[in-house]
Amino acid sequence: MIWQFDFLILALGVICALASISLKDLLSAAIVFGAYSFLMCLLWTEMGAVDVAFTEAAVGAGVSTVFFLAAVFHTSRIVQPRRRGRMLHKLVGLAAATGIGILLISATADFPNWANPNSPASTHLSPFYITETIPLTGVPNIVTSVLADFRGFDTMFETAVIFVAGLAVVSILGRYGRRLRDYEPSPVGEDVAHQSPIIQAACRIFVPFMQLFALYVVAHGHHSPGGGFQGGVILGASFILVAISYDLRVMQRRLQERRAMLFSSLGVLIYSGIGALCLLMGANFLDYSILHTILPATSPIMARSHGMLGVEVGVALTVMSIMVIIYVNVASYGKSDRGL
Amino acid sequence: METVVSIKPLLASLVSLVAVIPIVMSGKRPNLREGWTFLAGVIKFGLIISMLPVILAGGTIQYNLWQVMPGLAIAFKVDGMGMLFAIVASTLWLATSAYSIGYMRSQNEHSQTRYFSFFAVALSATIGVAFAANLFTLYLFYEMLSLATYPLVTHHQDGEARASGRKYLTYILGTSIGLVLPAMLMVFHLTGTLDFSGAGILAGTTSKTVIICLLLMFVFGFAKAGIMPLQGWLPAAMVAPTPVSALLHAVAVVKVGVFSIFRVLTFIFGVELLRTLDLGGVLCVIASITILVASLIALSQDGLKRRLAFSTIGQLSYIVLGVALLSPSGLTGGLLHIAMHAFGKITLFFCAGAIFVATGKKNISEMVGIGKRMPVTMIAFLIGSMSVIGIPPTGGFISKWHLLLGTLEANRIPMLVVLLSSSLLNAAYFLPVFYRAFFCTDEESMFEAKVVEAPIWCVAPLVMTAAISVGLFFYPQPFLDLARMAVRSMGG
Amino acid sequence: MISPEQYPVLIVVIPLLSAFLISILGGMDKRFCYPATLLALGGSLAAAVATLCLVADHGIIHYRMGGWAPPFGIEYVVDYLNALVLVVVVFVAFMAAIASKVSVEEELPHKIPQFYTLFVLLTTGLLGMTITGDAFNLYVLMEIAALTNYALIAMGRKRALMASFNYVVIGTMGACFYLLGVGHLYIMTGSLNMADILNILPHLYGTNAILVAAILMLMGAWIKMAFFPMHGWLPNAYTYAPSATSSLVAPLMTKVSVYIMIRVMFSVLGAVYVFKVLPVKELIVWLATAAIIAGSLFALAQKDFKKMLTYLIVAEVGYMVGGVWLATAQGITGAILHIVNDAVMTLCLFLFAAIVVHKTKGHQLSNLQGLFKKMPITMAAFAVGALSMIGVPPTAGFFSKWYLILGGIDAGQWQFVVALLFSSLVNAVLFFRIFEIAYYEPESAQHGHGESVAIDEAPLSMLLPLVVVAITIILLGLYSGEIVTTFIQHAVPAGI
Amino acid sequence: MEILLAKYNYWIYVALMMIGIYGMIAKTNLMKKIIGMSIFQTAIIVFYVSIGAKKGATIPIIEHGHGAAHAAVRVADYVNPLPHVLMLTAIVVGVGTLGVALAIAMSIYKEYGSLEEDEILERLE
Repeated sequence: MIWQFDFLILALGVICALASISLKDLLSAAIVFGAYSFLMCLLWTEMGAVDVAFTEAAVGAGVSTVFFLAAVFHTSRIVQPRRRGRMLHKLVGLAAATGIGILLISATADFPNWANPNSPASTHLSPFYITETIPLTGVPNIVTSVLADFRGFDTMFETAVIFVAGLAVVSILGRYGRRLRDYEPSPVGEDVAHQSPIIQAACRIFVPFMQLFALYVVAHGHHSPGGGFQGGVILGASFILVAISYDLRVMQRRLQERRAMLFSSLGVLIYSGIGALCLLMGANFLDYSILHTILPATSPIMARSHGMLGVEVGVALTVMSIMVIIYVNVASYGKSDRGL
Repeated sequence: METVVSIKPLLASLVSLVAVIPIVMSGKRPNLREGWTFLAGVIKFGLIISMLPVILAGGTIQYNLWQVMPGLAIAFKVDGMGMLFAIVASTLWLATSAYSIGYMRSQNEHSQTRYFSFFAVALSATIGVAFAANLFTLYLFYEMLSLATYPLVTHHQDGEARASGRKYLTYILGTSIGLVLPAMLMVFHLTGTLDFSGAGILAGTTSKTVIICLLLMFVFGFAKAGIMPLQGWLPAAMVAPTPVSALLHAVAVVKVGVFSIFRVLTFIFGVELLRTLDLGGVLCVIASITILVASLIALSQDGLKRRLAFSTIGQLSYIVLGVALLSPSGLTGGLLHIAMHAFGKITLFFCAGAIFVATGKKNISEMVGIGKRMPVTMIAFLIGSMSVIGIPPTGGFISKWHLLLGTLEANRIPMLVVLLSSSLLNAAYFLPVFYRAFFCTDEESMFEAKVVEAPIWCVAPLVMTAAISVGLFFYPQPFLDLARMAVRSMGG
Repeated sequence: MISPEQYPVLIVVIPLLSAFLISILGGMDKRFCYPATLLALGGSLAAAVATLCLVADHGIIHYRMGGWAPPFGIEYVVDYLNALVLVVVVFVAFMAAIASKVSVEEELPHKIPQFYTLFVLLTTGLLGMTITGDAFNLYVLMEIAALTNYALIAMGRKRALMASFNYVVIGTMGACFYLLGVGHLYIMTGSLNMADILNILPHLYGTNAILVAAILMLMGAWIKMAFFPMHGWLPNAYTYAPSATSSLVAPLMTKVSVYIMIRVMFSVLGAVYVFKVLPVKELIVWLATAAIIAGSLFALAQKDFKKMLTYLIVAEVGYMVGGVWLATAQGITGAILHIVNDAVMTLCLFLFAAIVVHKTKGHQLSNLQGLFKKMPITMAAFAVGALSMIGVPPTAGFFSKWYLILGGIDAGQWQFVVALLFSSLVNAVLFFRIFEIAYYEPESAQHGHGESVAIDEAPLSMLLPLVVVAITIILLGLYSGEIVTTFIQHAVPAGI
Repeated sequence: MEILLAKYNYWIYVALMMIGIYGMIAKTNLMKKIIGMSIFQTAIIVFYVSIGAKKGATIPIIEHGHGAAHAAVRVADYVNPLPHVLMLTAIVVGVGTLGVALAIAMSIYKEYGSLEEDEILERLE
């Protein structure tokens, strides 16, 4: 940890944040915001939070920016100046920000020094996770074991949050009452041709590798940074890439929105279903160790590891489909026909 | 003093509430519907009378329906005071039911089913107040009565009814929520209980200032008693059909108001406490102002029902004055006046309604010579007026006599003067009505000299109540006994 | 097969699993949605009632998620307070779900599967918030409830969209404040488990960081519950939401947030800290007083029936917050009792509003004309709810107000007592104005003047829950002593 | 300098948070509000991740997980993983909120043809 480096990133981050708030052009603001996310992700890697950084890179700097761009594309790009009550509005905002700022700063005096190994946060709960992850769950990536097992219940709802977000976007933006046949993408026509062939070719090469990598991230999350969320976002991003470089319809031939909705429900269902299975078998909810009785040739500890893999797959499925769903709806204004 | 546990007080209150169901069910068949009303009335009366021997023997009847929370129960207790009020109310319900049938049918009123239903609910609430064993139960039924009477007051559903209904609720609910409720909570806070006790429960719990505040909150909070300046709703509520005015605004609602004040002053504060803190004077002043001012206003009213309404306001304060005197005779007189005034005043209202039914006249100035057209009604009117004024041989004399004795016992000569001058004013606003009805030349008379009375359903009840008014002069015993028993239980 | 120890988790898991099944099945045939929703919430209700009985018999229940011991794993704690709130939440959701059938088909014909999935997930979120013993888990569930809520409100289209957007911004701010507060507690104590934090905290009471944590968490809860003056988002959001949404959200969101505030105060920060160390007791009671008075006055100014109800919610929030911060046993009892009562009362009023919208296609006060004659049963049930809001015995509203006022007297906070009485009076004015409007015929029909108006009751699926709720209001009132002695008195922290 | 080094992370998160709050309250453009909201959320993530940092420690993945002797795992070697887990959730919640907010903003644009709060409010009248 090099504080100069740290400081530089933070300073740049503040500048980017300020810029994205004050730029009049929303497109630029969105892109600067993407840069801001990327800086944050650097910062977190630098602090050792690789999983967070990975997720932020995929979610914050990646798909979020795409969502922003798609939304700006469909609405207005230039921020209109406010007509009246401008100063007052600014003053209120400034006052609130300053008030909360002072409040928060006043609390920092009591905080233990940054990165102090003897701070309560580093001595109270975390030693247990660090020392016990291997003996209790057999998973070396502590973030994964905490995420999917020790605090697996949180993560289940986190997946549910994603599911809700997708469903919400569909129900707010979606054109309603479509049946399956309405989704049938029309054959790829000449409207696809106007896209650059270079981009299309590049995409054609990229996408398989992306998806393979995504599967690796999901499967190898026990041993390296990554897991269901990151893998799911990358999978989703591969579809979004197809949609951007070709056309929404081309993408929908691979993954229909309706089927994506089904997958997303299925994903969370896998997660909570595994939990419920443990319940039915007589253990507590999400207590995977009981699963060793039905999984072939495993001990309770390995059953935990496998259980985690199961839920990660569920997470990945949901996250992937929801990313696609949100993109499809935002990019096509809910019509899921043409896209950007 | 023996205490009997019996479900009878609950049944007595509930019977008319239960009767609402068959009344609504048989809404399409008026005769059956009114049959239910009568049946309920008779059962109620029977239940109440069946409890009388126990009470007269000096016992009480108790029934705890439901303990809502510690110290807060829905409970019934029948004692002399409640019994007295319940007998009056249930007797008059029978009379009024009969009268209602005549009045409502002859006027061809709409929504009669609704009318009879809420009438029954109102009666349940009245009996509930009479038999309440604690302030909470009393408050519950008091509010129930406020709500049940709203559709009755606004029965006509026109603009005038709307305005009056609004005024009615503003006064009644405003005071009960704004004054009685906090006062009740304060009492609970100070004593931890709301049970009525003959000796009062507030003694020795708080300072005199707080007691005075509570006293004023209760006295003005029970705005149904029409103590000035909170009397405004009463004349306004006269837009209701006459039977409603008769039962509710001469008997049930207003009497529930004074009954509640009476109950709270004697069973929450306690006569002894009021005496030691010397609060009788305050009450006397409040009561006598209302008595005199209301009588004076009544003089200037031309509408018969409005004149009766102001008369009622004045008479109600007699009862409050009875408590204020804090002497045994005064208390007895106050309680007796609940009964005596009820019979007298309801007769007067019935007469006003009968006149309206028979001739369509509402104003006194239009009633010159009406005695020749409706002699029975007007004779009854005379008897009613005499009772209200307090002239023998009517029941009103008995109660006024005790009140006058009470002023002497309490050595409050100004109050004696107030009572006597009020009686004169009463005479001044009632007797001319009678006088003009009979004693006029044929030219002055506004009616043909042919006897045309109102329908029999209207006339019979008013004859009955007038007869009872006279009867009570000669045989006031049951009421007198009950009142004396109640006063004894207050340690007066 | 499933032992009683598992009941607490079933309350949450049944609706959670069902939500996804509803989404899948609803995608095939939308007729599945309604019965599946009822089944899910019915199951959850059964589990909640069973849990309530367990708590009443055996005391507090702890449940370890994934078998991990707290504070390392996430723990469910069902104590006397949230056992009660859980039942109320599921009950309200169940009733709202039954009543939703007609209005959903009418107002959201093309979004039925989405609606019911979100509906059940929102209930799950609220239940999860209520039952959890982990400060961070609470945040996640808060977000579930919030996101579903935004979507359900935005389904109302038109004005609901802007209201929903404001709600997104403000609601996110509230949730983030809460999260920041948890962060402050975490950095100081190193723990996320509520009971653990409560244990560690006393020796940190003097620090600024804990103070800030308390402020942030309370602010978060207040924003979520629309505590005056942070109430700006609520009225429009609830008014323009679809009927079926508002009858779920309006009774529950604010009440669960009040519960969260109580949770944070007593189970995380500790009663000693919030009442003895923080010097803000009086200030907050004053704010609550202002909330009650402002909410009542705003309600008086409304011509829109639903909007009027929403301002009443703002006032009611003042009741509960004020009651808790009176810091007397009576006041806290009253506040908790009022959570229960107010949820049911508000449900009654909003179910009625849904019926009005269904029958008259609007929710202005003028839409209510002549309803007494047209829908006597509906109006009778509404009257019970209204009387409860006013606080007429023996309805539930009277008894919670009773405790609140006694608490105010105990604490000597007379301004709060006066505000409660004032609000009762205003409620009386408001609801009697409605009774008056509904009692008189519309101008045009006035000449008819007979029993000619045909009875035109609401459909059974809307009427039945309304009547059940009205009966519940009276039962709650009659049993309030029972509720207080069995549950609430154990939930009041000792020694205040 | 000492204090600066010890606490600067926390100060900067406060700065980011202030920018976010300012954007949410003072900006009238809906997209800007959304950006403000996202900045606000990332500021919290910075705060949490800073809590988890530990001097001289590495990323929270046990080296040679399988086969290595358990006693060899030293707590001081690995940063605190708990805040990371929490923040994964927060990021996901953030993107969820973002999606919903964008969807609502787009619907508003469709309905009122503007993203400016004051114009929309005018059109609502």
